[in-house]
Amino acid sequence: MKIEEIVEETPDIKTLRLVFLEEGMVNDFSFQAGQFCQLSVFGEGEATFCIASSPTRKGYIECSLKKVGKVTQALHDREVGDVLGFRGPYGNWFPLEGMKGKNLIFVGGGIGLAPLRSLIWNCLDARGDFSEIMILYGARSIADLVYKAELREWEARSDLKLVRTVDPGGEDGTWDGHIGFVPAILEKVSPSPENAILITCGPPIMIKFVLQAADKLGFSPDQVITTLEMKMKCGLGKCGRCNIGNIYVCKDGPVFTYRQILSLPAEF
Amino acid sequence: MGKEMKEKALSRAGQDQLIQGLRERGFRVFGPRESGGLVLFQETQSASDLPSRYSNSARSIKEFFLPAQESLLSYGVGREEIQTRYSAEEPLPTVLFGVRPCDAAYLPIIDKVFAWEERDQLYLSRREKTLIICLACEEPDEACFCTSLGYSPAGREGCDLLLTPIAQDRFFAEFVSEKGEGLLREFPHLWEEASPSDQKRRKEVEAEAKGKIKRRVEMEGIKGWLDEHFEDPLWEEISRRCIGCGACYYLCPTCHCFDIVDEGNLWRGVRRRIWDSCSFGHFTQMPAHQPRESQDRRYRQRIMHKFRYYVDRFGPIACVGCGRCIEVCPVGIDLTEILARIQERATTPAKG
Amino acid sequence: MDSGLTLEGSSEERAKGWEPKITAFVCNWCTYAGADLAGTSRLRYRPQVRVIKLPCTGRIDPLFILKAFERGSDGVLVSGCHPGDCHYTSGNYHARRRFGTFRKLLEFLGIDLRRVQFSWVSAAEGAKWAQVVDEVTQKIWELGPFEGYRRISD
Amino acid sequence: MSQPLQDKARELLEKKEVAQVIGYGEGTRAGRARPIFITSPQEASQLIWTLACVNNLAVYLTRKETRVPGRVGIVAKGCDVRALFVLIQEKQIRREELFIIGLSCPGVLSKKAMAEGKQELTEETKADKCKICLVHTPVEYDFLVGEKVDSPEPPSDPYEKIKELESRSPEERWEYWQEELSRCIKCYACRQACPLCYCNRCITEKSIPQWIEKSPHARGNLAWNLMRAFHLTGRCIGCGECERACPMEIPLMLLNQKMAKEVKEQFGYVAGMDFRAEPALATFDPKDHEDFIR
Repeated sequence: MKIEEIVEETPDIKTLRLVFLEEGMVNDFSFQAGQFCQLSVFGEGEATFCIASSPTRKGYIECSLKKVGKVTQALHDREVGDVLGFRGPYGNWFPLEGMKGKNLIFVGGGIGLAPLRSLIWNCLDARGDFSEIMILYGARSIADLVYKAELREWEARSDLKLVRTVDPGGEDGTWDGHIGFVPAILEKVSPSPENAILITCGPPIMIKFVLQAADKLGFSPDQVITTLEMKMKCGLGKCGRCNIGNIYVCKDGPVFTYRQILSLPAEF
Repeated sequence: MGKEMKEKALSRAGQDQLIQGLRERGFRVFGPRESGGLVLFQETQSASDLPSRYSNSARSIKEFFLPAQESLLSYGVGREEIQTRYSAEEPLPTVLFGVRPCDAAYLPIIDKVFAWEERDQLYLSRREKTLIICLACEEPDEACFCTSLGYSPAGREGCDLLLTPIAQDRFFAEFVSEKGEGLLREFPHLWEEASPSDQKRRKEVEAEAKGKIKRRVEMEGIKGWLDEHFEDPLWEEISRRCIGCGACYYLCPTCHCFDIVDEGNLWRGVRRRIWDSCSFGHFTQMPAHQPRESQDRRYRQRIMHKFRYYVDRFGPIACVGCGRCIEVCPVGIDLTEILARIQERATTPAKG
Repeated sequence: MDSGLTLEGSSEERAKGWEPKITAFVCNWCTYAGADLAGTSRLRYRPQVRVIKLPCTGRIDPLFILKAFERGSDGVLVSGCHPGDCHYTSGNYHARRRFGTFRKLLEFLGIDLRRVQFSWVSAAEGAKWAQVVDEVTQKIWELGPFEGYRRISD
Repeated sequence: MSQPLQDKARELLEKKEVAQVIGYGEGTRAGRARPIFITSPQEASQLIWTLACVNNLAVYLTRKETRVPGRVGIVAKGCDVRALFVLIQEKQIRREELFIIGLSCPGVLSKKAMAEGKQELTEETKADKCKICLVHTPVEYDFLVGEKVDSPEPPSDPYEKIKELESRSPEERWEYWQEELSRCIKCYACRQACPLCYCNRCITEKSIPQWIEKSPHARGNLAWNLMRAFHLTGRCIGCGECERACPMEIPLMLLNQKMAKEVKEQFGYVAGMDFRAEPALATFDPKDHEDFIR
């Protein structure tokens, strides 16, 4: 796939918009919110990324990547027009049908907003299908917030409620959002579990505490959906790297309900 | 078993003619050969290349289906485009001659993971093009425990043809699969009728070999205990001496985890698949997250994957009892001891 | 100083369609300056050496030499300041110990040591640089391509 | 010889002089020994000292899984103590953190001898490293099991095989090593068994850039084995654990001993004999030879 556009989200996160080189693929390629893909820079290797754009927006996909290792470093060094290796889409997806008519609460942390963004736009593009929508999003600091333009757009919309927060110490004089860790703010905002589904993604430690907070707020384990991250190589349920118990995150995940997670060995 | 398995006898000279005949028909024939103090599968010209006495090859036959390293694709990056070429070469017709039944038994187990949903064509096409001719095991090693897993030194799982030495100059031949039966038709002059005494002798040979296997682990209860004991002090206890090398993995037939690496520069190179092991820390190391940060967790994964997760997912236990892990462990970790300890816990009524 | 060879090798060598690839790892302060001097003095020497500049010979990890061979070098030259002249006081002394042993390991594994050469070339020794390069290049011309390594580098 | 060892370990644990004793216990296979970790006096009777006590237990001192707070009693043969010395030199452990239970050692059984079930120590069954051992009695210990013995003169030439290889042409040596290294499967048993390969992140695991290719092909195997040997140059104390651990029987000690020989010849240094000495490759002498430099 070819890089069509690069957005610098934060000092170490970029969003790449990718388009297919093959004519046919432009129309034929389809995916669901929550699925992931393998991007590669030849010579440096391959790495796993969730698709951060909505399936409703055709003709391109977007992936947001944080510079953390060899492959992400190489991807950050690419320029508009460069060609990347692509495999996908892989994995399961958010149960969109089951969310219809429900109140949706999105809880994201850091770059964990990426898979949620795919779903959020998917829902917003069919806004009538869902009841109230709330997005709680936080990052370490103001600079680390991703999709800043979209956050402003969401903020301005009257059909959803955006709650922003930064970790203590990550604020500055101009910050008008919350200050505090995402799970704490979730408890503070205290959304009602009634007819609601909570979808969360973020660093493992945040997910852990969000799940606890959701539990405290009265969400049943079936009402909470998250995505898990494990190191992956093949994405095809072969290489044995992403196993958590008998599940393959690449095939059976990355999307899980909290109830499913409760039945897994605590090794993620 | 719908139909009767075909049984014949083969002379030692016939064994050699079989190898010759297969070679003439374009098969590459590999058999165990001794070199540098190790028995390894190598290209074989004749039956005389086979070592006279050995329990098993140092490396399992998995490298013929999942090589230690193989190219997945090669790439060339030009000014305008990137060219990739997948390594989809048809594998050459291959015969593995003299495979021990425990090694052959690994195949039907591991076929399952390579064939579910996305089919791994590299593995499966090699599988299809390879004929497995087993040689029943007369000299089980002190570390062997195939019988505990329900296999036998003269077992048929995964074989196409099973040869059991029944006399100095005579083998009992069982045509286990369709592919194996093909040999019966292809080389009609080689096979002699098997007599009832041949059959009797075959059974005796198997019983004798079984009798030489001193290790015995009862598998009952182990899965149930593992289901309940993801967290348990036992894991730390049994893995403390583990130094985290990959010897047990790399020699284990059923261990099949791999890594994918790019080698080359930004203009041209190769993407390869290589063996990898859950005993290494980097196996699950993500930039900011490590779900298995100590050796006990990694060791637990090894046991759990073989005896619990694989069973849940695919049915069979991912262990054939070949004993290589026991044989090669530089610090004396013994899988059968560990299984016995788990079994003991599983069958002892819980305290408190 | 004239090595007696043309810059492009003998006609026989050219006919083979091969010319050596030699990687030189040099220190910034002495040898690189020496090579620069050779250039500004308009000395003619053979062009098959590719120079990689590092702060100090002490910074030259033996892995660099290995990588050079992996990537198709037929010979490697390591060059830095004379003893006592190191910009960082003792980098070259450490390098001397390291390479004194490392080259023996290479030799033991079957790498012809004529392919791995070492020199001290100071900033004032432009002429020595040209001579070293000519001599090393000639040696590699004589030895031919590093077949052993090429066989294992697909 | 196990009795004095057990008594001492029991005493140390009873008096709480050490938090843990790392020693040898019975293996599950006949005649074998394996590492055990003892933390209570009652367990001291599990300790043994036999010809099968081959492991170099110093490897456990730098592993986070086996490192405990407080002083550690470590059972160590002469060669093992040399490894402790290098760890002290390299500031991985402190001398005062150790209680060295030294073993006066006649040599241990070779891997082959143990595989064949041999029990007696003869020139035939002895591990190769023991035939050239300089330290049958450890250089230093806090308690010695057994009588102090002088190390016999190493017989004939300790570097016989090395000399034989050195006499071959480069091409022949290249072929020899290509053949030997072709069996390498990169299981890293050599690295993991080595008490001196304690890096948190080995050079092979560093991927930016990938200096040593991970694949076990000829190029990757040469790079790995060559760099492993070089990273141990001037440090390897010759315990032979790498070679013993290698499931593919690659003669790794040839590489290590070749380098030990070079370090001794070039700098007069023998690793692990004095923990106060400067490691050979961490220092220099302005008068070091430089006949190889133009």
